[in-house]
Amino acid sequence: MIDRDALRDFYDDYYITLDDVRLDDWPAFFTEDCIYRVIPRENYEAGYTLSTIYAESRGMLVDRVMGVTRTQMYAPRYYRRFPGPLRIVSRDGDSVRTRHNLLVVQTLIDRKSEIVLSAVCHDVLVPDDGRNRLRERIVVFDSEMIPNSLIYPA
Amino acid sequence: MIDRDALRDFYDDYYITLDDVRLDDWPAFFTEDCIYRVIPRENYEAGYTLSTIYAESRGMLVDRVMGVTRTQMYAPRYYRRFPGPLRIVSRDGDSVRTRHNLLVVQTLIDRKSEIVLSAVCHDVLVPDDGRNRLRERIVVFDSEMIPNSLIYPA
Amino acid sequence: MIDRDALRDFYDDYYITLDDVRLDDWPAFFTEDCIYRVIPRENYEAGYTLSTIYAESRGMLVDRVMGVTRTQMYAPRYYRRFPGPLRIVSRDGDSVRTRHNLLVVQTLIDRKSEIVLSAVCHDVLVPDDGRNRLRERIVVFDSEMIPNSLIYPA
Amino acid sequence: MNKIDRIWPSDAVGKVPYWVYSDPEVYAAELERIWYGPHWLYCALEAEIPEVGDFKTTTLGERPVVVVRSAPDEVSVLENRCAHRGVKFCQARKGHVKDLLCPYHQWNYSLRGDLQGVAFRRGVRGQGGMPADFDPKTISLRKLRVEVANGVVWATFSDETPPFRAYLGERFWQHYTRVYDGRKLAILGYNRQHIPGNWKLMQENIKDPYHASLLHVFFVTFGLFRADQKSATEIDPTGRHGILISRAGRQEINDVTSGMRTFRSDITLSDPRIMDVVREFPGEDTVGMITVFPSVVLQQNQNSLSIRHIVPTGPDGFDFHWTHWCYADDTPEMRLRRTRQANLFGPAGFVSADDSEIIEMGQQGFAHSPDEAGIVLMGGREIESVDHMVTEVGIRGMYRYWREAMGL
Amino acid sequence: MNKIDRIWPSDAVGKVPYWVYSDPEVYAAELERIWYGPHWLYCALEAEIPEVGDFKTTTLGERPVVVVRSAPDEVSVLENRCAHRGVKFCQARKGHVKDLLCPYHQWNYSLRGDLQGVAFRRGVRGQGGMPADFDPKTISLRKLRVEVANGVVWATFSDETPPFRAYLGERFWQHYTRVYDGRKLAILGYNRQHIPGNWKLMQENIKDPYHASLLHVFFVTFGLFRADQKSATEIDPTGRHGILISRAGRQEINDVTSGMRTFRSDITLSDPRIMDVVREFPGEDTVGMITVFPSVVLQQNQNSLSIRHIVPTGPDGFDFHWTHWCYADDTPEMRLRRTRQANLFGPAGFVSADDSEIIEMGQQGFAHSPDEAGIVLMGGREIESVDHMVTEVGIRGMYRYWREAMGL
Amino acid sequence: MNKIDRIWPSDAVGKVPYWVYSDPEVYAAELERIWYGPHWLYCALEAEIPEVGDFKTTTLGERPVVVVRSAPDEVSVLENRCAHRGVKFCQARKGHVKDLLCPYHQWNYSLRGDLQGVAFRRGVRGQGGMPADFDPKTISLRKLRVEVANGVVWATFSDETPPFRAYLGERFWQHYTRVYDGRKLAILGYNRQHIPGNWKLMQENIKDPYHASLLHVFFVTFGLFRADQKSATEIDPTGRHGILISRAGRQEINDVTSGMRTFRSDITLSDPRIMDVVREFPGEDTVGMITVFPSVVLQQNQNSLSIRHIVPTGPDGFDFHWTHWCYADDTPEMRLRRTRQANLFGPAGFVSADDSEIIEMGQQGFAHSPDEAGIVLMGGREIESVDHMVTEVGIRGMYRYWREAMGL
Ligand code: FES
Ligand code: FES
Ligand code: FES
Ligand SMILES: [Fe+3]
Ligand SMILES: [Fe+3]
Ligand SMILES: [Fe+3]
Repeated sequence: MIDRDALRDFYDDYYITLDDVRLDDWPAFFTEDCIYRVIPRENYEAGYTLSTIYAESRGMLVDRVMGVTRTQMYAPRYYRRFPGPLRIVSRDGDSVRTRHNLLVVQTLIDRKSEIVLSAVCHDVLVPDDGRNRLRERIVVFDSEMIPNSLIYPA
Repeated sequence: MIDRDALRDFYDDYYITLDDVRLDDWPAFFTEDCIYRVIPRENYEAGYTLSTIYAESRGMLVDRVMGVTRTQMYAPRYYRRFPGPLRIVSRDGDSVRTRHNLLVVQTLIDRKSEIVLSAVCHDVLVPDDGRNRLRERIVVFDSEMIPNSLIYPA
Repeated sequence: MIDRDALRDFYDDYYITLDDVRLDDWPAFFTEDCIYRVIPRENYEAGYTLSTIYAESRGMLVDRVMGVTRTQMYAPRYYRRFPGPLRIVSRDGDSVRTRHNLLVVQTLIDRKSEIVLSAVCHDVLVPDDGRNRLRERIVVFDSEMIPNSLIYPA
Repeated sequence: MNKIDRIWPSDAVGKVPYWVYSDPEVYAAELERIWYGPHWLYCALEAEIPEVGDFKTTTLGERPVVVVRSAPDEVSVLENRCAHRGVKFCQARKGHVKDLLCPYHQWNYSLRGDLQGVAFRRGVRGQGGMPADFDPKTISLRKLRVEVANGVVWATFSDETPPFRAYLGERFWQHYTRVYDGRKLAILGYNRQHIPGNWKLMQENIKDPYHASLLHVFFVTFGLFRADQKSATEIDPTGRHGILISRAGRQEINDVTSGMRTFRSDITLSDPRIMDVVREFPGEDTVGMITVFPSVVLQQNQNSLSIRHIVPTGPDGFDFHWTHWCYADDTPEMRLRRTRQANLFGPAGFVSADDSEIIEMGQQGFAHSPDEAGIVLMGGREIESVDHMVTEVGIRGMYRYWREAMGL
Repeated sequence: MNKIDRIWPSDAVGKVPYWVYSDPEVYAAELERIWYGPHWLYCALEAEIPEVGDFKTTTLGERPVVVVRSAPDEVSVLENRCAHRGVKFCQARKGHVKDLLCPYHQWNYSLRGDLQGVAFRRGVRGQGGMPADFDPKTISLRKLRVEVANGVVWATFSDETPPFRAYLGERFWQHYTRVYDGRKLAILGYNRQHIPGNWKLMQENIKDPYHASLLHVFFVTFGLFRADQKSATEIDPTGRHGILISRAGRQEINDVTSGMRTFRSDITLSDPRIMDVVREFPGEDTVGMITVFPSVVLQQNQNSLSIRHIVPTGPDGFDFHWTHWCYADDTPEMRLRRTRQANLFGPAGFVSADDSEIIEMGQQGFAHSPDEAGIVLMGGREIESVDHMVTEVGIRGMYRYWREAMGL
Repeated sequence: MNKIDRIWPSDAVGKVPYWVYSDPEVYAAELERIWYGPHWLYCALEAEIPEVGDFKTTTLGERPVVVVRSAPDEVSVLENRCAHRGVKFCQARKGHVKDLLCPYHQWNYSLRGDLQGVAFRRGVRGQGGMPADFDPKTISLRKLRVEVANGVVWATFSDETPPFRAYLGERFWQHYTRVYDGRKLAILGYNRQHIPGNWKLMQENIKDPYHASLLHVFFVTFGLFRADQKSATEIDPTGRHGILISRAGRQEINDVTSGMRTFRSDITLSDPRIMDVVREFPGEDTVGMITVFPSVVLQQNQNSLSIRHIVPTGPDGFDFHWTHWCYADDTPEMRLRRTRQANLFGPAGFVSADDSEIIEMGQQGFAHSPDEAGIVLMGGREIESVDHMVTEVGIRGMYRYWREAMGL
């Protein structure tokens, strides 16, 4: 069973990896057959499937990283993530469903820091060959009007 | 005695209930004879009693919910709450006095997310027929100029 | 050894002391021979030593407080600090290296609350005659363009 | 100032063009002709500065000022702008000082704003200093004309403004003194909000009893302010000031309420203490909402007393500062009652939040249609006081005066 | 409106001066002459408002409107501005109503925007009310002309606008109906972003196939849209509308790709399902990107279908609303395919994020050099459709039309 | 550009009208006539771009530029605006490149800004391409005139600007070379802050020694910069440049300090290492603060060396970029000393924060009183260098020059 300490350590690793932009290490936080989406609250509540970022496998997360690091063109920026308290929603066998809020603050060159996402994360973690991984992560963001682009994952 | 785990669970429930706008469930987090206020830091530090939201009983919280859901007119919006680390200030018998910071981020249609309240919460919790409840909650907010209206509770 | 509970209590004290502007109590959170810096991420990553605030001893922190309280002239303002989850990075003897994100929100008279710093803190704590203290604290902030002045410490 | 080339609609009384709310030239002219013109502007309550040397900072129009008790029976209102190089030298909201000191070069002013000290005026060790023709006696902070009326401090930038009592007119002086009757006042506290709409929309809102019975479910349902109740809508002879008077009723279904979408017979209060109103003023009236043009709303609603100060920040927004007060000799019960009733007002008020929201929605609606016009025909085209609330006369009156003042 | 004193460069076709993107006077004139002029503006998909009473709010130019199904076969587009005092009465994005009610004074409108109820029109107990000459029948919300074309709702503020099919022109009507072929549509979801650049930069971007082969590594590498592929760049006779047509190729090294900095032969997809494209439209073409001047981009890229709505917010920015849709009778597999391919588009799109970033970088580059000009000579100075993508003809066409429309 | 109808006060030398700080027309004219006119603007330190291909981006006035080492002994300053369609193609603060490439269509420039590659210029497979009359040799990024003076890179938009040494004048060239003496420099790091006040207020602040003895308790108390010390206030013949020179004293009570409100005899440093100053420049002077009009402040204060770069962002604000530096051959102790002393400066500086705050307070004070004027009579009306600091001559000099340059 994934206990609170394991969850704490998992999310510490997860967010530090992203804050430090070690994107190549990011897909390993997910299972091979994971579901990952960053979706506007508007779509989520209406039952629309369209997501701002959508992946059906770890491979697609690898491709997302490839895009950010190899194919996309964008102005340099910093993202910093401020997760809220973690709620354990339920357990099913050895998987655990969690929920927490997430504030993502971005800073562009010569600009003041600003909120890029105000969101809630609905996750499912499972033990997966020797470590804990996300089998599902749905980041539902309130933000109605994204300040131009969303470059890095949440 | 209300231990740390109980406090954690209490606040997780409290904030999830508000973030999910399940307002009808909100008053039950308070005792029948509770004190609830959302007050500008300016008033709080000057010893002025005037509060932006003020309630002397659970009934008044029920009436506040009635106002928000039945009588008030306002533009649709999302609030999301980001509580800081919880400090146990003191214990008195079975009651516990806590303190934590609270950032409330709002999002209106077609607008970027913005800070609506930057505040500190001074709470008193007590066991009250079978569950823990707030006997007192004072939300002291720094925010000097509220972006128009304050609709949902903190 | 400084365990998690001790760390939690330490940072609760630390941030409450600053949020409540009890600046005279602040230097005591550091060892006599501490290193304290608030430094732009740009400098930190380039290996530049220049810091926005720099101190090599508790005495210099005392002098910083003297400056803020006795010599400097500035408009009144509130700072409120929102630390993220605490990561224990490593232990070395009885010292512990930690890391956490920090969002500092400021409010000036008649203005809306705004982000003044979005940062990550790299700290080293040690037991020091009877209590825990910071031997080192490096606050690396993303914020590329500070909204005028940085008055209070982080 | 650039010339304003805007035409008023042909139905001069019945219509208000939307450019009055959004045109930057019009706004610039309003600052000059209205805010800095012959009008009294709200500054403070005396209770905020009881002792000599007590001060408060605030903003009149867009200009920062210091309101300071300069003598036991004297309040001075001074522009918060150093005579040397213009620094807004006083940054605190409130405080107590012996003199007014600018931090930049320590020019020093008396509490009346007279320059009394210029650092290094005579130079240092024979070097530098101010020239011979520099005469401190000719220099001071800009002083505004001030009147204190029953505990309220008013100021004006203009020499032509009539005395405050004449500015209100006899009839409104009576309304004013019904609540501001000379008793000592005390502060209950403040609320501050930025409302993203033109400042006049707030004046209109409180001159418009028509909306109260329709927008405010809370008022209507609990009979605090409703069209079927005895009421009056008065304006002063110029049309710039107004008052809404009303007498509370009950949550009853009658010929009027039965037709109201906003009347909810099924709503009840779980804790009715918020409705625990006591009569404290002469007469039967329970509500008296006065708008003193252009800067303020004087609220007496049941036992809740406040002054709502308008600080324009551009054509499309204003800061709104609420000062809730009580009488110095109020019992603790009465203070609690006023504090409790304040839940109806302010940025989270059961009633006032409707208004701040509707003002934003108004600006959103017409900001991009400046050449269209709103209709203010409720109650006809008359511009005179009436003994009911089914009228927009207060708005018609304000714009008749506004056009005079603006020369438009 | 102030007169615009700007001179177009002598190379009238080959250059576009940067003041078109930053001059506030020019922007104000664009709102009047283009957005509120004789042009059809995108409003909604019928699928968003299937039932009578269903509504959606949106913004045309800078003006808020309500798009409502007013009858089984009728959609009304009404300014979201109450006829009484201008309130943007409808605040929800979507909903269902019986009538349109303004909360301020409860003026009530039919779904067609006709005023059908004025609270207290006859007064209350004989007091107040509207004057005799007040005729509700003469009052309504401002109604826009509406056309529904194969599931898409269009509206215009002008009476001179030709019928929608004529507005597109026959050729573009064919392009339009290739995808909007009359089948029922369904909503997949929305993306919304604010892009800090002039609105025309987005029109240019989608009229500019030249950049696609160079900026978009993803397109180029995986052969979704590349200069060596069969393609066409068409414009309508006026030059205001455009379409980019292309036929997907493969990740192959050839005479063209070998010279492309952006071609990466070493990149592969770990999960290639995003490239699992099925042919669903007549012909070989895999991409058809239509720009309908001025308000919208109609995207058909592989199996990803979206409408990208431009809402200008000033000379230097616009809100960009993406509505991804599918056919109502799509299989679950097809919906999933479209959802998956949407990763290429939107604020986080593998391809579209390049464009939103480049637009911001454009505004940053020329905002402070209004008197300099950009060069649009790729493909020469001709302004006619061509069967390749090595051209800037779409941009030349748009500005030829823009100058006509603006009288500049 | 619109004509500016502003009148200068009759006391032409002794007063500065507040409209110079807030009028948008004046600001627009300043950009043209001052920032883009015959003046040298600070760009970079050579130490930031040591190798050929090293670049740094910055902003001159409001225009983005790239500062790049284009040859071992050559630095090019190029507008960061692609010649094709204006994109700010270089987004990184610093980096190393072989050529300058715009991502939109991959137009490619040499490090000197010459266009050397146009993608698809000859078309693709015989289709498209640039017309015959398109001559890349006539196209380049806009190149600025550049001078490198003892490790500092300067640029100007104008051809009329005299050579840098002449621009400074002989006397100021001596001041300049006292610190920038040809030794190799190295970077200590950066600070960046946005100051919400007009850009000229920063120039004034550093041309105004009068305030230093009064505002800065830290300076005064510890004798770093105080009116009783040997000092000088010099200006160049035009009046646009200035320098404050001073010789540190001690924390002593004397005839002058005894009269200073800001002198605190009771304050001591717990860790005085911040005051561990070593003499490193010829002569006794411990402070030399040079203002090079309009863009920069060159700081030598004790052992702390920095260049403070002003980037105006409108009439009411500017970005302020601090580059702290040291000599390449400094010992580790010296670098530490400079890093330590930097606590006095920057957004959190014991001294500089006073200045950034006072500038904001100035803008707040006079922004809404454009027709009032500040007084600059300290030291009389003379406009010539003096050997003390009890004067505002530097400000008088700057405005005499400013009026010439602005034609006002
Ligand atoms: S600005 Fe006030 S003393 Fe100089
Ligand atoms: S503004 Fe709509 S009913 Fe009055
Ligand atoms: S804009 Fe730079 S290459 Fe086209
Ligand atoms: Fe109201
Ligand atoms: Fe593109
Ligand atoms: Fe200074």
